Amino acid sequence: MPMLLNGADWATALVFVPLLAALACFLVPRAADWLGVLAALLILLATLGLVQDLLSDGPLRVAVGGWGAPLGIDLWADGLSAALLLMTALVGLGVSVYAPGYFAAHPQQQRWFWPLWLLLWTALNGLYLSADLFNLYVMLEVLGLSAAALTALSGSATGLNAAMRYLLVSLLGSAAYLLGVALLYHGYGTVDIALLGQRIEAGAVATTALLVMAAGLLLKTALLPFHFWLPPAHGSAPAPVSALLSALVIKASFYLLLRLWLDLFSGLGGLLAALLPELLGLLGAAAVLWGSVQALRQRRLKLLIAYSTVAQIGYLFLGFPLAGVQAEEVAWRAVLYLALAHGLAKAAMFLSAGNLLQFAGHDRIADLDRAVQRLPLTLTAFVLGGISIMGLPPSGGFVGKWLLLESAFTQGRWGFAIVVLLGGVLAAGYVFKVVGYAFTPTEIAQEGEAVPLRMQWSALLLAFGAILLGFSAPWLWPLLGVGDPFGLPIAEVGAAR
Amino acid sequence: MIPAIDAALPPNAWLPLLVLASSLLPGLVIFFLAEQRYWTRTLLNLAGSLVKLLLVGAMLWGVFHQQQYAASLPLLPGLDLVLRVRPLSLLFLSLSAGLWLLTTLYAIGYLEDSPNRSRFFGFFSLCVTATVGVAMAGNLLTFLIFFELLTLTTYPLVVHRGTEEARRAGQIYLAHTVIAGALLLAGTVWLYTLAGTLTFTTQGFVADLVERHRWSLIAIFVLLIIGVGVKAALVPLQSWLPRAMVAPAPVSALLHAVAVVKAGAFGIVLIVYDVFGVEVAAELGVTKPLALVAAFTILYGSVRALFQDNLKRRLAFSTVSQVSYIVLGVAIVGPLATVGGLVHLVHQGVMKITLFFCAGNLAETLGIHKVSEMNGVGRRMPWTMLAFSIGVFGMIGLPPVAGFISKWYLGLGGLEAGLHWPLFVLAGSSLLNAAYFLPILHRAWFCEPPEAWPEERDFGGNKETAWLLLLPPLVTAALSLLIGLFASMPFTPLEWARLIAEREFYQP
Amino acid sequence: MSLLPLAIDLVLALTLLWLAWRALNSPDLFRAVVLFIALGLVLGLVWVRLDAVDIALAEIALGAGVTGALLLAALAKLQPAASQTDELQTAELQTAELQTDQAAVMAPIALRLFIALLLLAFLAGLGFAVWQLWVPAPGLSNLVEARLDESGVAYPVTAVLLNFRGYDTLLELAVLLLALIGVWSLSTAPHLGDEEPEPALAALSRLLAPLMILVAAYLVWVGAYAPGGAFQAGSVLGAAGVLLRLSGWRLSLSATGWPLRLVLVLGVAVFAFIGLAVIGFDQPLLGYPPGWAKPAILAIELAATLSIGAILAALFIGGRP
Amino acid sequence: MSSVLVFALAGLGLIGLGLYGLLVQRHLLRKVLAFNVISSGIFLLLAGLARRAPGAEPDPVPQAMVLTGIVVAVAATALALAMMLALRSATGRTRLEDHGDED
Repeated sequence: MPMLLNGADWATALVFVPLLAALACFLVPRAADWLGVLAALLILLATLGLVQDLLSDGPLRVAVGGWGAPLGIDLWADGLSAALLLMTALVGLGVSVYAPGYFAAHPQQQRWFWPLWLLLWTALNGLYLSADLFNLYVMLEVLGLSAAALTALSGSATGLNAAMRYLLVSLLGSAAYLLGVALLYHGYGTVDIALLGQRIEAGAVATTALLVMAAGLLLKTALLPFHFWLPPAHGSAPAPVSALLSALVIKASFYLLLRLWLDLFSGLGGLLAALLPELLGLLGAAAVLWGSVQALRQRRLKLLIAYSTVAQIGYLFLGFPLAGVQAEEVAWRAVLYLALAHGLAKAAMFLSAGNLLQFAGHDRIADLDRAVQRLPLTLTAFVLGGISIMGLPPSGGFVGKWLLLESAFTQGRWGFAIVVLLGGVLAAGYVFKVVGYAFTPTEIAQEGEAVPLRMQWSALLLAFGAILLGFSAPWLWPLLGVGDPFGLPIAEVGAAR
Repeated sequence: MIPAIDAALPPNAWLPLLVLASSLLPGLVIFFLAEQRYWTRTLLNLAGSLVKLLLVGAMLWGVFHQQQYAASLPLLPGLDLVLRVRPLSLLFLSLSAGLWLLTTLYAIGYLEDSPNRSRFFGFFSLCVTATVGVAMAGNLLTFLIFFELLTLTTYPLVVHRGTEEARRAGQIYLAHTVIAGALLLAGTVWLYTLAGTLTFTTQGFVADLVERHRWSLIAIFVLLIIGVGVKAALVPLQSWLPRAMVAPAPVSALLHAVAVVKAGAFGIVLIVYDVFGVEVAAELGVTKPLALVAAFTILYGSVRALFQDNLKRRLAFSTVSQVSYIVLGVAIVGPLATVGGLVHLVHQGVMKITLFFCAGNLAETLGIHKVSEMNGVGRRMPWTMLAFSIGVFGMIGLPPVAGFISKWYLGLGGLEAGLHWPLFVLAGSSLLNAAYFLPILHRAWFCEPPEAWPEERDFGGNKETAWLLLLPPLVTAALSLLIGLFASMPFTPLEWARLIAEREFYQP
Repeated sequence: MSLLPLAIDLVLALTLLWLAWRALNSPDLFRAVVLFIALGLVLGLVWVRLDAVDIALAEIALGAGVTGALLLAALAKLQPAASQTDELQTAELQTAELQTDQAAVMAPIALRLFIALLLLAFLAGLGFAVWQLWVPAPGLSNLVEARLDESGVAYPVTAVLLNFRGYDTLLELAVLLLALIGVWSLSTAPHLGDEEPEPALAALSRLLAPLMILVAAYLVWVGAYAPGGAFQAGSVLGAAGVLLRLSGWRLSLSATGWPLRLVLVLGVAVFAFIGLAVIGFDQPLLGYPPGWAKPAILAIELAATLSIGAILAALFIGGRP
Repeated sequence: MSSVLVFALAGLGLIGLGLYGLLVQRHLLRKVLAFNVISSGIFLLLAGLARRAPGAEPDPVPQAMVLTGIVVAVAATALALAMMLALRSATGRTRLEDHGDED
């Protein structure tokens, strides 16, 4: 296969397989379950193909339609995109295997879940592969609309309320982003990231563009204090949707912010370029602490996991001050590890919560009623995911925190180091709060509904993924370096191929 | 006497990995066994522990003859997960492997017919896996990883009973160990950013940093010691230990004698000798405060034990006290004290597990949980109480039981280092030990038994209790006698501790 | 530079702002929507003044027309009198809501002031940035001009939409479809208009619908040379569908299943199919082989027009069949 | 050129008014209107500024972008309105509930 297909083909497949599968699922709902899983497998295959290609041939630039930037739209794949694509493929496959089990009880939801989720996947893959600011805007909109529609799928009052709020937030975020695109286009005559990276200069235009785009993307990423929409949305959506939202959707807007920062704005210098990372770091630190404390206070499992996401988002932003304008690579790699680990682990945790919900008919933490022996696989998945979230070894979360701490200690940023450690301790608090109650019986023993094995195993395998990520350095480390995403701007490396 | 190292031979990677696998794999399989598959589970348990014991034995022989055992797995660029078997590792390894076998036997008898045995034995095996991982850690990162795994795998054992009390105890246990883990992590990363390596080295790897980073090193030392000190139950970090007594008896035995507290004490040994190097640590001025903390802990634990009526709690406070003997030996700079501390790692394990086995037997057979219920129990359960008595004599430090050897070396070590106060601490502690243990023996052997025991179980015939419950304490009691009597034979803990001190810590 | 055009522009701009303000603050929702539609129409004029006839067409057809129709339809469903399915409880809740105290409608005054101040500061900053843009950067006009011949169409905007940046347009079609899937996931179509339509309306639609289909076809065809194209054409087609529906025309039950869905996905499917098929001819993704650009684009536009029309009409009806 | 300036300022004005409406108004229909006003303002900037270079044809690229943007806005509006109606029929409300956290 690698002989027949090149990197460009794999990249094409990553966008078009989910797109066409979405159409097919919409057309033939009866076949959606297996079409969806088939598409997920194909996407994973394409991702592996792309990763293989990147590792052997370096970063990839594809001119769609053959025009090339600035006239046409270019695709771009480097280590940063590949890592996120891979995480998306794994989580996507896990959720796709899980979903038929979950939605068996809700055929009406199942029917819309598939096309919406596959369109969401199209947007995620498209976003990670795009090198064009306006194309990224369109991807953001596909992402936002499909995510909001998925959130509303449960049809409950809380779900609809949360989805409506999410939709408005998402639209506002994309609008702000588009405003920044407008400014940049008129300032520098292109929307290609690499070309912009060469042309952009410090000044009011760049500053304003940075501010509005960052604001829009922060809103979508739910960094404190923009997190208000997240817990209700992630807490009330159907479990597989919560998993997608928490694991994947917020990563996409974070990725875009990171990409813009690395390739366009971090090199601009000036007061803003110095202050913004510090501000983001402070907000991130506040998010870690606030989100964790809120998670500890929750009585409902899904809300607890949702607040944990608020906290985990905070970690991602600690990379900005720690990397600084000198692009301290270790900090960015730490952030990437944390993002990947969070994706896998959080998906596992939400899917586990879905199992517990299906089993008991509720998700009150204090009434988990011996879930440990009644749903051992699910609880194992929850705990293994939790281990990575806490940053305990061996796990992807541990590697991420280790690198983040390393960066903080090297630079003497004690405050951030303390936040990282404290966040881990608080995370252990809320994860084991759940686990503790899973050992105790309730006064009146409850009968549970059966939970299909595919739901239990998909959660468990995702959690294993989060753990195994801790051992992935031998191949993930070189992959992250492909195209030097954390160093030079795209264009200078891109010229090589 | 000792053959030279054959540098041409690559280190053997299989044995360390097999040692891990011999408990990991059975553990994982056991999780999936149905509750009623008693014989399959037992077979797996016993096969695993026997194989582990054999492997450890083979490595003991090999290391004595200067064989190298090491395996590694890259985790991060420049940082590997390293297993390396050295004489020091073997001290802890053989203790774990030996006592695991006995505790498994005991647990099989103890948990007969109780629910969730597959889960119990699964975590039990994982816990041992983590312990041997700690023992074989070749660098601080590996140590940290297995140390945290130990926290995770012991938690389900602590809350095993699923009562509200057990859940609370579990939360407290976690609160202590997780915070400690965070500090350990902080210290480790910080050290790594300064030193650029974490590989355990004879006489430490920080000597070059002392001049430039004196205060950082002191801070790191404090972080690391607190990080492992919680598990070693150093005062004031000890409060989780007595509460964790809600766990089933085999767990208490394991927590107190082998896995958790010993991992903590072992960690202190590693930090002082292989991270800092005892001379560097002394030069930094951190060993003296550590010795004082240890001394205080010794006395504090003993005093608290005096006032406990609950037998297991009394034993728990006794553990708090006894583990710090090890720390004291480590913190007094000098070969003899080191030998005393190291040898106590093993001695205390063997003796304390005897006591816990016996306490479990009393609870399981007669429903006795309190000291005040033990009147005349020696007549009803003579063999159990015989074993208990030997353990007690060892704890007090009466010759020829093993405890005497430890105290002898610790005292001598203190004198060798020109210190007199350790002697007083040891003497005071022995008096206190006698004060809280001898009344128990008096009650058991010389008081009249009550008309009925709190909750007596019949094991058929005239048996005092199930043989699976009786055998392990008898074996460990015999062991504590033997390793005391024949302390200077080769391959005894004492001789091995001397070998470690000679080969690793005090090279000319 | 004469003053008259400038005066006209000023008046247009002020009208825009005034309409926006009124649309957002009018106490009556119906008036708000009507004012919003008016805003769309004035915007259309503004686009004409800016020589952007395509956008003007799209703004009037989509921004004012379709959006306005959607808003009015939603408003109709919100009105308590019109809603037949609503249960008593919700009706009560509504009346409670209609007795609006100020706080229920808007944020408290202090907060509003704060927001207003913040926004002014933001606008000042944004204005400054726009001012800095005054020196024109080289846009892409020349590049588009230079390669227009290769694109298969003679009109630059269409060339950009369907060739140079065709990837965007493909996804844009997907967005429309996505919105429809989302709408369908939320509710079933209401049984509105089961009563007899007004005879005048029915007669008018019979007359207008074929005409509109013709207009749509013309718009697609003309897009290759002049303002027009699939989206404008699609909205005209959609309007025809709406009109037919209002006049009582229904899809037969057998057609609301997969045949309807097939029409809905046709635009994306054909676009994606052609975009991928060219790879087999050694072309890059979405790169039409030389000489084939024109027919390819025409095929895509026809399929897209059909789908857009169907999707817009379905969005207007709201809810799955 | 100055008419471009006028419309650019009008675009800014629309953005500001729309943002104000989005943040201040509670009725969801008004929020949807406000979102559309914001979008219009941004489109005015995006395509309007393309006209600031004197003479010749306007730059077709931003025009195409605005066309795309308008379609996306229509799609978003349709979804938002449908969601609003669904919320109404589930809760009887046309506003967002602030304390959606519990239950």
